[in-house]
Amino acid sequence: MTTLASILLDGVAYGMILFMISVGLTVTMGLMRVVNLAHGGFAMLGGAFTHWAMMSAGLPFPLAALAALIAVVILSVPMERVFYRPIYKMGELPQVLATIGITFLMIASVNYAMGSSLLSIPLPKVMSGAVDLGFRTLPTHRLYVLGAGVLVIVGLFVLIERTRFGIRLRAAVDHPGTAACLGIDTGRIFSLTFALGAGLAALGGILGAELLPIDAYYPLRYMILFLTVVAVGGMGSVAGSFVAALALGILDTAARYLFPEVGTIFFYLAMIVMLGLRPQGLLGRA
Amino acid sequence: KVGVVAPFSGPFAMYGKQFKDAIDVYVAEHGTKAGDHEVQFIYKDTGGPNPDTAKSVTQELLVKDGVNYLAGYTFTPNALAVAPLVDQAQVPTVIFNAATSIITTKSPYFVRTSFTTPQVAGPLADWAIAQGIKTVVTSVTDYGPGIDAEKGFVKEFEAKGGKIVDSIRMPIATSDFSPFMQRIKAAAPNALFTFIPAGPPAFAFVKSYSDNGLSAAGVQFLGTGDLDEETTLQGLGDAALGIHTSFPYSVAHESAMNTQFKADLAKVDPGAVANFASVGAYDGTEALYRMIAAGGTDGDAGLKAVLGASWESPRGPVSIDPKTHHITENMYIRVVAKDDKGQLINKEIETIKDVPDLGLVSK
Amino acid sequence: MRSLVPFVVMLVVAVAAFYLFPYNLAFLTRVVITMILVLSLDLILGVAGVSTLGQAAMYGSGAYAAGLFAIHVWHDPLAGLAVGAAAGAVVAFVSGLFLTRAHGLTLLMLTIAVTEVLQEIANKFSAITGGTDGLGGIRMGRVLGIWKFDFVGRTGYIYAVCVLFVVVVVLKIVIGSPFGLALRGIGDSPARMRAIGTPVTRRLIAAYTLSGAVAGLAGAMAAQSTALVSLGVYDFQLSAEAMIMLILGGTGRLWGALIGTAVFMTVHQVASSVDPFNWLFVIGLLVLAVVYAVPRGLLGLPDEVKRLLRRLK
Amino acid sequence: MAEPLLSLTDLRAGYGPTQILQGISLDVAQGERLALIGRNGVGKTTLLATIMGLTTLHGGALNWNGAPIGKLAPHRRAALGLGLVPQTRDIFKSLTVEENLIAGLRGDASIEEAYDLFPRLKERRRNGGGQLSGGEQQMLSVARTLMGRPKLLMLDEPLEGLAPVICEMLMDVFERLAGDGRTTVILVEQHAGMALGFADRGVILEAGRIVHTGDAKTLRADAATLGRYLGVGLAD
Amino acid sequence: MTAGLQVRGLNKAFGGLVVARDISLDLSPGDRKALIGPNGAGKSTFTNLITGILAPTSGSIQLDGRDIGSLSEAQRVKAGIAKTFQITTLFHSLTVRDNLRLPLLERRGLTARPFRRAAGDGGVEDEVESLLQQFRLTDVGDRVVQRLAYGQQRLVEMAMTLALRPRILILDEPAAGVPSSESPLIAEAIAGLPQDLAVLIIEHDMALVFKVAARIIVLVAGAILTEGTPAEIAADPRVRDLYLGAGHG
Ligand SMILES: Nc1ncnc2c1ncn2[C@@H]1O[C@H](COP(=O)(O)OP(=O)(O)OP(=O)(O)O)[C@@H](O)[C@H]1O
Ligand SMILES: Nc1ncnc2c1ncn2[C@@H]1O[C@H](COP(=O)(O)OP(=O)(O)OP(=O)(O)O)[C@@H](O)[C@H]1O
Ligand SMILES: [Mg+2]
Ligand SMILES: [Mg+2]
Repeated sequence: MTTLASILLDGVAYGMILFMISVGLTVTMGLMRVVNLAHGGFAMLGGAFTHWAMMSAGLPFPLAALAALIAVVILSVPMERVFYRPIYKMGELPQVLATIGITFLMIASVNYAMGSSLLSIPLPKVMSGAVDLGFRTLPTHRLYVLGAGVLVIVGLFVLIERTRFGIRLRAAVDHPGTAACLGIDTGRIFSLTFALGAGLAALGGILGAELLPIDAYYPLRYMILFLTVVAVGGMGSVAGSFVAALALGILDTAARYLFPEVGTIFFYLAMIVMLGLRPQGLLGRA
Repeated sequence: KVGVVAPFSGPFAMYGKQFKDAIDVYVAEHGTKAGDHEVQFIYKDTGGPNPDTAKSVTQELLVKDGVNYLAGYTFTPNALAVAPLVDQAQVPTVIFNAATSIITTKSPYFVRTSFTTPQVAGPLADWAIAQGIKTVVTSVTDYGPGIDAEKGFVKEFEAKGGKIVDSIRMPIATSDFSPFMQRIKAAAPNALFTFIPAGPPAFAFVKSYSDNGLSAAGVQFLGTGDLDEETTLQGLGDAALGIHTSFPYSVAHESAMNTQFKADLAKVDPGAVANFASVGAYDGTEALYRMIAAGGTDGDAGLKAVLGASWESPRGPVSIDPKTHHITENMYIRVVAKDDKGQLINKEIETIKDVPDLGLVSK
Repeated sequence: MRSLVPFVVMLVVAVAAFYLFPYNLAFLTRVVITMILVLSLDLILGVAGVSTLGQAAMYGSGAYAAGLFAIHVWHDPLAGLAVGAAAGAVVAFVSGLFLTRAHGLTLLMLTIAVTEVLQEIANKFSAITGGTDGLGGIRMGRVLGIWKFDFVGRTGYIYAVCVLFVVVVVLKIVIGSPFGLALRGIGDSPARMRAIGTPVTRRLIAAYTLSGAVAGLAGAMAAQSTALVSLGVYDFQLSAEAMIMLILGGTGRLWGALIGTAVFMTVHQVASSVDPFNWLFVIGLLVLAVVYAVPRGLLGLPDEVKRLLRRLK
Repeated sequence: MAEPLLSLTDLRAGYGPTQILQGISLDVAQGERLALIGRNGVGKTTLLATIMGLTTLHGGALNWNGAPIGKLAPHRRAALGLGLVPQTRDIFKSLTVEENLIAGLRGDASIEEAYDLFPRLKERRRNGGGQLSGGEQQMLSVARTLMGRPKLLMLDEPLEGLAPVICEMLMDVFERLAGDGRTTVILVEQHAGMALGFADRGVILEAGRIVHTGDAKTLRADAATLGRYLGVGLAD
Repeated sequence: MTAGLQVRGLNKAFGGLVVARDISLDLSPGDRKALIGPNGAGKSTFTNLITGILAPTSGSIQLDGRDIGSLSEAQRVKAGIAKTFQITTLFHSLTVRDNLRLPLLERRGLTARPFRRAAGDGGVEDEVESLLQQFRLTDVGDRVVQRLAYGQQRLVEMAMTLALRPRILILDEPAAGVPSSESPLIAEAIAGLPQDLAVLIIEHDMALVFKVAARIIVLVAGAILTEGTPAEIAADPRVRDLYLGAGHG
């Protein structure tokens, strides 16, 4: 019984972290439909900037994180202009190639500036340690992530499904030319959305650093993980990513509690089964 | 001529850099001449655990550059892949790092100056028994080195009357260790023993240990020094305070030789941090110099000169076991503490002298 | 007869490389082996339009099969190749049964997952595969019982080039066949293919199996030339780089696979020896340059230049 | 004479480096109904797309109420009052019918107006745009553009593939829109007869050039000209 | 045994929307029937049910007395049912000739053959050329399809389907997008079809429908409203109300 509760608790906590680090990808890859393998790059930049702001500039965590977030968002705008705009219209293969190229450049830059070792982000007192839940403890950090995750999902849902901006965004993705004919400034919409995706990536990178620590090779190391969440959730479905992240988190956690020997095989088999049953993803449109 | 094969690019580029720095330090201290022979180093990149690349660059070193000695090799498969080449070319090869016991049995031309995993894990078990630790849960990463470490520890620990309550093998790609910590907590042992490679997983593991309140529950943390080696130690943060590890080298090792080594390293590369890889390479270079001084381009003569040799290293006294071609060295039990500048250090609290490669000796 | 020109060029290049870089034969052999892998990807991705990031699954299985075969059964190289190809084909066939029904991101992820599962299995059964230490102790016999694998790697190189030739010729024939045309059709419009009565899934499974056999063959060659198989043969990175090389060269026409591989690996080799710490910059820039300047790959370069010249006029 | 609403001078444009329009000069007056006809592939769609700003401009001038708009992005032209109903309809598949309309909404228009014109759309308002039949899509496409209250409405073969009753209904709608003189209409149609019946003026395009301009009623009766440029049997 | 296609009591719904309501229809060799109806009536859906792209909710489909409801799309083509797509669906990066070769090779059961030349077979090549000629596409035979004008693409669409030599041919708006100048060509092509072929044509171009169809079926909201000769249909006030409008009479 306690095991079951523990599995759920740890699973949800882990799943929420998975959600936070992949939700940015749901935005750029799912909504904007560009195969964005550089997602992890933005997450890493967020973490790297935070690390730098705390270690070298001596800022406290919240300020450092905020500054890093802003820095990534600002950086993402020219990057979208220069690198992404030309590839929207290309097929998925050139997109794979281009974004891998961008990822390489990001890795090389961080490697050059900060080396290839771990870039730690020490958490402030209020976020570290553990809270006692009676039958067991839970790292405090997870509660923050849980809160952030809920805020993000609600915010995104409202933004995408309930606002004019969301409608215009989806319209612009479907037929950019026609959307422009209707007076929609597609360039601006794409810029904003991409910045949103990059910002979320950075936020995920910073908040997830407890489990997926930041270093120069972060984008490649966890690329499959991000992609899995988006694929299982269904392209373009924020709610799908949410459900998928929780499902994967719980499954993976359960496997670790109950039969760790099976290892990662279980995770991938689960993914194969889920995608086999629902190729469009859990909540993807058929 | 010495060919050095190591990863200089990719996620493991750190190793190549450590090797090169250590060699530079050695050369700065001892000059470019070993005996009457001028020594020249040629570096080749493998990019990581890539036996294909390791083999082809080694072949190139042998054929094109005509090297007389080889050195480096961070990963076991890379070292194993070149064994036939080394045999065929009869070129003595000093392994700076790769830590699986069997490597040195694959070619008589291999000499190793690092350590093996069982060599590290065994003494830790002895020490644990001496501390009155009776029950242990082992949790190791589920791959070759992890399993070696588990076996090395368990064998020694049980032989001395300790009890293994549970053995967990954790998937390589684990990022959330909470489930394992909960399981360990439930088993309530005196201590946990772990092997986990340095880098992101080690960080998450240590974090998880402290976040899940294991130290509060009185479960001691025992591990091999891989997980808190010095280049990543600061990154672990305060969560690592109080964990015990065993390893052949600590930057905090107090000896004139080590102080000198650190000072020279700072001259060669101001930002560098010494660690096991750099001492491995430093002592490897010592071995190379001894071989070259004695044999020049004659590899067989050189090899003979180093087998059985002993010298003082920054990590303490070491010698090369003529039977196993592996280094015999002291193991240190260390505890993570803060120095007066607030930096984390591996403080040595106990020395276990002259440990051979337990992995081979036991076979 | 014009269609023979590329073959002649290929032969000339292969021979020239042999004499120009006599000390880099080990590297050249790796290039040739990678070419075979990328060719296998071109068949399924370039021609049939199936985006996969899982070629390593077949490559790795071919490598382990060939390695184990050489250790336990027979050390004949050609027999080893056949075993590797068969292993690749079997893996491809079995996984193809469900892979070929998916597409897009789902397919990419499924192919990755298959590879990861295989890698984990190889890790688990370390008693057979050697686990992280790698499967060592592979000793190869003489090619056709005549040529011994020599230290410098001459035999290895010539052997690899010959196999590459055979693979290219066979794949050329396949692509020009009704089957090949059907694959192109599927790449363009599976809906239409179904509407003309083609059992699309079956054709795709056949293509995937063939592609798997070629990838397995490449893996077997790698096992033979390195004489060691490590878990790295199942690395995601391998599949990803194969895809980069293919797109770099240009898809669907086989020659692109060869050119892309040669260029990518050479740049990689040169960049990483000139500046090991920052070569990733060079690779990243190369990749971006291709996407933005020659989106159809290096194979499309002449057309692109012609277009540019026409515009200048 | 009053400034024309839209004025094209020696317009040359195409897709990337390929030039399709070979120099088009044309004035469209406020409130005019223009029929643009010609065989397949002569550049009718390209001309409308160029006016909207979707193609590559190679040369010539494009003026709106006397001001040059050749360099403006499409969405700015839409803001000025240009509206295009694309030949391919381009329904936003990830949006519901209602959201499709909202996407086109500008100013004080309301989607109820669209539902009044096309009650069928109201029935299917919650459906995904991709699930509509061809005719429904065409209605939606027209209605969506009307949501922007365009001063110039460009219709690219709006009747293609539609049931005759729907065609009649749509033509009625166009009549009503054009009838008050506030909306200027350019209609591209294969059915020259129907198009010319609706329009004041007919323009025939061939190979990217205007080869005939004239009063629609006269042209409709001019079987020789129609036959020459459009082939037999085009006059419905 | 009855030759041809028998559809009995076919039903299909997308969620709450019923798009096929108890449709029964026969197509015998030599039939020339047209299916008309308002947009969204369910005509394309009906063809998709027959060809196996969609599965019906209930009802039976028989070909020559044999139930084909469980056959896959490809198997139904082999059995002799072929259709053109309302929205052109071609092999865009292949040449016109290759587009025609594919169905011809498939019909001969050759597309599984990896070791012969695709473009070599004499029989296939002759047929390709004659199809090109029939649809006046010879000049553009070596052009990549996506560079073709839309009207010509429609012709390729028709030609490809005919290349399958079906016994039941379903044409979903073959004239949509084809210039009126070339629509006689389509009528001509239909007229020139083998006499024993059963044809069902879906079209909004009434001129064409009246020219080629012997009988017309009117579908409204997923159900058959009525069936009759062109004259009967043209005179039917309900049809005029719901579909033809005042313009026809
Ligand atoms: N995206 C494109 N890229 C290149 N060429 C194009 C493109 N779209 C159309 N064309 C070419 O431009 C020419 C004019 O096409 P356009 O669509 O303007 O003709 P149209 O008069 O509208 O014909 P239709 O009656 O078939 O709609 C044609 O030759 C066509 O092949
Ligand atoms: N996949 C689907 N899901 C939900 N509804 C659908 C789907 N496909 C079609 N429909 C709906 O079914 C109805 C019938 O569509 P269908 O395409 O068969 O019409 P049609 O008679 O061919 O019309 P048109 O003459 O305009 O082509 C339409 O209202 C359409 O919106
Ligand atoms: Mg047009
Ligand atoms: Mg239809």
